[in-house]
Amino acid sequence: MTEPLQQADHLLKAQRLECERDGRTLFRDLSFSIVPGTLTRVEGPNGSGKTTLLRILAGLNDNWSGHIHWCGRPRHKQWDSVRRNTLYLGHRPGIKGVLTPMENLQALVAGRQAVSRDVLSRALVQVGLGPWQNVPCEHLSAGQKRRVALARLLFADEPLWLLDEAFTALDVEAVAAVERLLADRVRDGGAVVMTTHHQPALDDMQRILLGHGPGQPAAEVSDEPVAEVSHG
Amino acid sequence: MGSRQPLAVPLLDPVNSSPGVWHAMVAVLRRDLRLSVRQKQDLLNPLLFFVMVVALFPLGVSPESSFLGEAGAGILWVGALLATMLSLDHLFRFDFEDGTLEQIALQPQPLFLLVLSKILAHWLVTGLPLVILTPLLGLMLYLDGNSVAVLCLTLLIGTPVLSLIGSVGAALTVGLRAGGVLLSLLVIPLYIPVLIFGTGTVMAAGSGADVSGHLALMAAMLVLALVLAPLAAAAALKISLSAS
Amino acid sequence: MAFESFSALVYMEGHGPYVWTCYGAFFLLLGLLAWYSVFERRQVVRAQRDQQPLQTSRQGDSSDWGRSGEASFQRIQSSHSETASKS
Amino acid sequence: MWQFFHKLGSPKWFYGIAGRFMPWLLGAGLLLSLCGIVWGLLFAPQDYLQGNSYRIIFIHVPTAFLAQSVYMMIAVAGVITLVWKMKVADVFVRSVAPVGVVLTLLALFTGAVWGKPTWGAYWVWDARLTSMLILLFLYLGIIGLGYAYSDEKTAARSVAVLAIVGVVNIPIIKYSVDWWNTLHQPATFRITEKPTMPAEMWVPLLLVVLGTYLLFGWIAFYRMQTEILRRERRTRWVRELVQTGGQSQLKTGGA
Repeated sequence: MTEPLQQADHLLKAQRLECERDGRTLFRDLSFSIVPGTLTRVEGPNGSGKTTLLRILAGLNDNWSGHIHWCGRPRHKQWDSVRRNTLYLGHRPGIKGVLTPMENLQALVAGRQAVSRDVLSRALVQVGLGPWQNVPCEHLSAGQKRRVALARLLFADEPLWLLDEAFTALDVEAVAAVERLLADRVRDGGAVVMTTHHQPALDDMQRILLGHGPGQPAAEVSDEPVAEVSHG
Repeated sequence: MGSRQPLAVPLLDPVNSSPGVWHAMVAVLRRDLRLSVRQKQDLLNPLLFFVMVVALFPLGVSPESSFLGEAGAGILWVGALLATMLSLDHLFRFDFEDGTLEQIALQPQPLFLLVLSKILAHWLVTGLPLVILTPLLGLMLYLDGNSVAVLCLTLLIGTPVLSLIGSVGAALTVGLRAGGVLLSLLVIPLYIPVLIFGTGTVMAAGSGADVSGHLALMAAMLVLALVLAPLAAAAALKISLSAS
Repeated sequence: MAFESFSALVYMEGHGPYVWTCYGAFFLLLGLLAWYSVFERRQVVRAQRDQQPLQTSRQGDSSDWGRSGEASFQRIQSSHSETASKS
Repeated sequence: MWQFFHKLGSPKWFYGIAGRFMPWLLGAGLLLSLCGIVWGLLFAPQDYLQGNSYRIIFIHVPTAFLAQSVYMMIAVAGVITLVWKMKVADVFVRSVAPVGVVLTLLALFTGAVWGKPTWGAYWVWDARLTSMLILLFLYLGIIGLGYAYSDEKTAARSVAVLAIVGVVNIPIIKYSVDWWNTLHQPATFRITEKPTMPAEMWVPLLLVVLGTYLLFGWIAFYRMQTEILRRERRTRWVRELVQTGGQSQLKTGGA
């Protein structure tokens, strides 16, 4: 099973991934690698398995077959390193309504990173929540709650970010600001994999194309790859 | 590994660069306690339920002191068991639905320790108040002082076991929309030994026997549950997360 | 032979009803289980047979309406609104 | 060994091999249990304490035995599902859990009916009956959880965890129930112990126990084949089997 190692400059390498859900093949023979300093967008229609793919990469979903390598070695042998070095923000980002933005951030970050209250406070100011720092999140708008979650990106030190629908509910300026943040991060050598509904104004994106939609019953999925990686 | 360009964003060492396990566990505990304190209902509902169930027995069966003195320990134990069970469904559900649980599962610390933290928080806000309330209800059911003391002791050892075993059932059903009823079905058979030893110990104390052996047995059950239940619950949570 | 006659076997000194009820339940339930298992097998096989011609015919027919998964989000003219506009 | 294990994981291979064993299991099982039952009913001597009602033992003990060991088997299959992700192990759990329920119900029913002439009441909170009742709850939990999830893999893995947790608890449950009711009869029969019954009683009992185990093997294989046909309906071999194999092969599973 173990092949000789090539130059292990990738953070994460997926080989011949296949995922089946409720008797339907979402993707098959999907291979790609995520290299530091790249931004990758997972594309495909509703129901094509974008979220599932991100959850597989994060290590949340294990109903898949194929191989995933982390820094040149099989991923399942180094979960500690994978967990510490991957930041996953799902479309439900774990923000509690009865806690304030500050408390939410503290709880989310506590197990990963030693970050001072001062830094958290500055992050909240810089996502535009300065006046709301101590207001319970249930009183905030959907976009503001999303900003609480995204505030983590201002100080996150994980080399790999997996962002599922990170731009949902944000206004136009915020979207542009987050796009700038991601571009900066990539320039610094971070890697970002994301799904978005809007077409991000970012150049130099890798693309992972998934599926032809939910109409295809699994029995008829042909052997031709339904997913591919192209460099745009 | 050959010549490799140094990354501007370095790979982090999982041990040195993240806060310790203890720190992470305390953070989980603190968040859950804070949530319970802010949502007072979670704290009060099991207690109210406990009191009401216990009040049903004198009304429904008999208020005679002979009956209540005999059955009181069992009534209080069954009440505590049901109250704990009712609160179980919330143990992971809210966290599962708002995405907190995936963030916890992705932390670099072992999941079963973080789950243990959550269970501890659950016990602190449901089990412990039940134990504290027991002497009062014991008096209302005509239990004598010695029995009440032993009863409190058995509940003190037993309710954490209920929370621990229950966490496995809660983790298995967290992905189901209507998991509550199924949860009871899964958990009740596993609760029976705890119930038997709990009430049996009080009865033995009532007949004047030395109960230190019984209590040691219950403590052994607690240790066993403490070791195994978080592991099983963590495994079940991973399965539930994997399906969502 | 522990019994002298057939009636003694049936009666079993008063325990007959209990013993025979148990044996009856034993054979009845196990028989039902076996019958139900065979019934399930038949259903599965029949469902599979009925479905097969469908599956093979579908393969060539790619123009099958609504199977491609493409969305147009065109409004659908319902008969009610049609008659309403006519009158 | 590992190759065998690997093969066992393939539903198709298992389907065939099960079909080869089934006629033997059915034949030997029927032969043994019928012999045992006839011997026990007609020829075994009367019990000097319980009279003829003890003859219920020849079905009560085998069903109770089997019900418990089926639960253990389910837990073992659960371990295999979790560790090796073997499909056939899950097929086993799915197919066999209802059989376990039927066996538990039978053990409870025969135990209750036996209780009437022995203790004078249909239901006595006797240790063994109470344990069987709890076992029934455990089975129902497994079936309930299995059907609650629409996704087969999730269902299989959840049930596996539950079964393992249950099996860890079974000794504790047994011990606690025994302790709770110290007025129970000593266990009637254990293979490992020297039997205290006369041979005319325990030999037929042993026959029925063996026979029901074999019959269980048959019904388990048969139901597993059905489950495999259902799950693998999209694969080529099942399609071909259904089209060309013909009714007879499918019903008996070939031979």
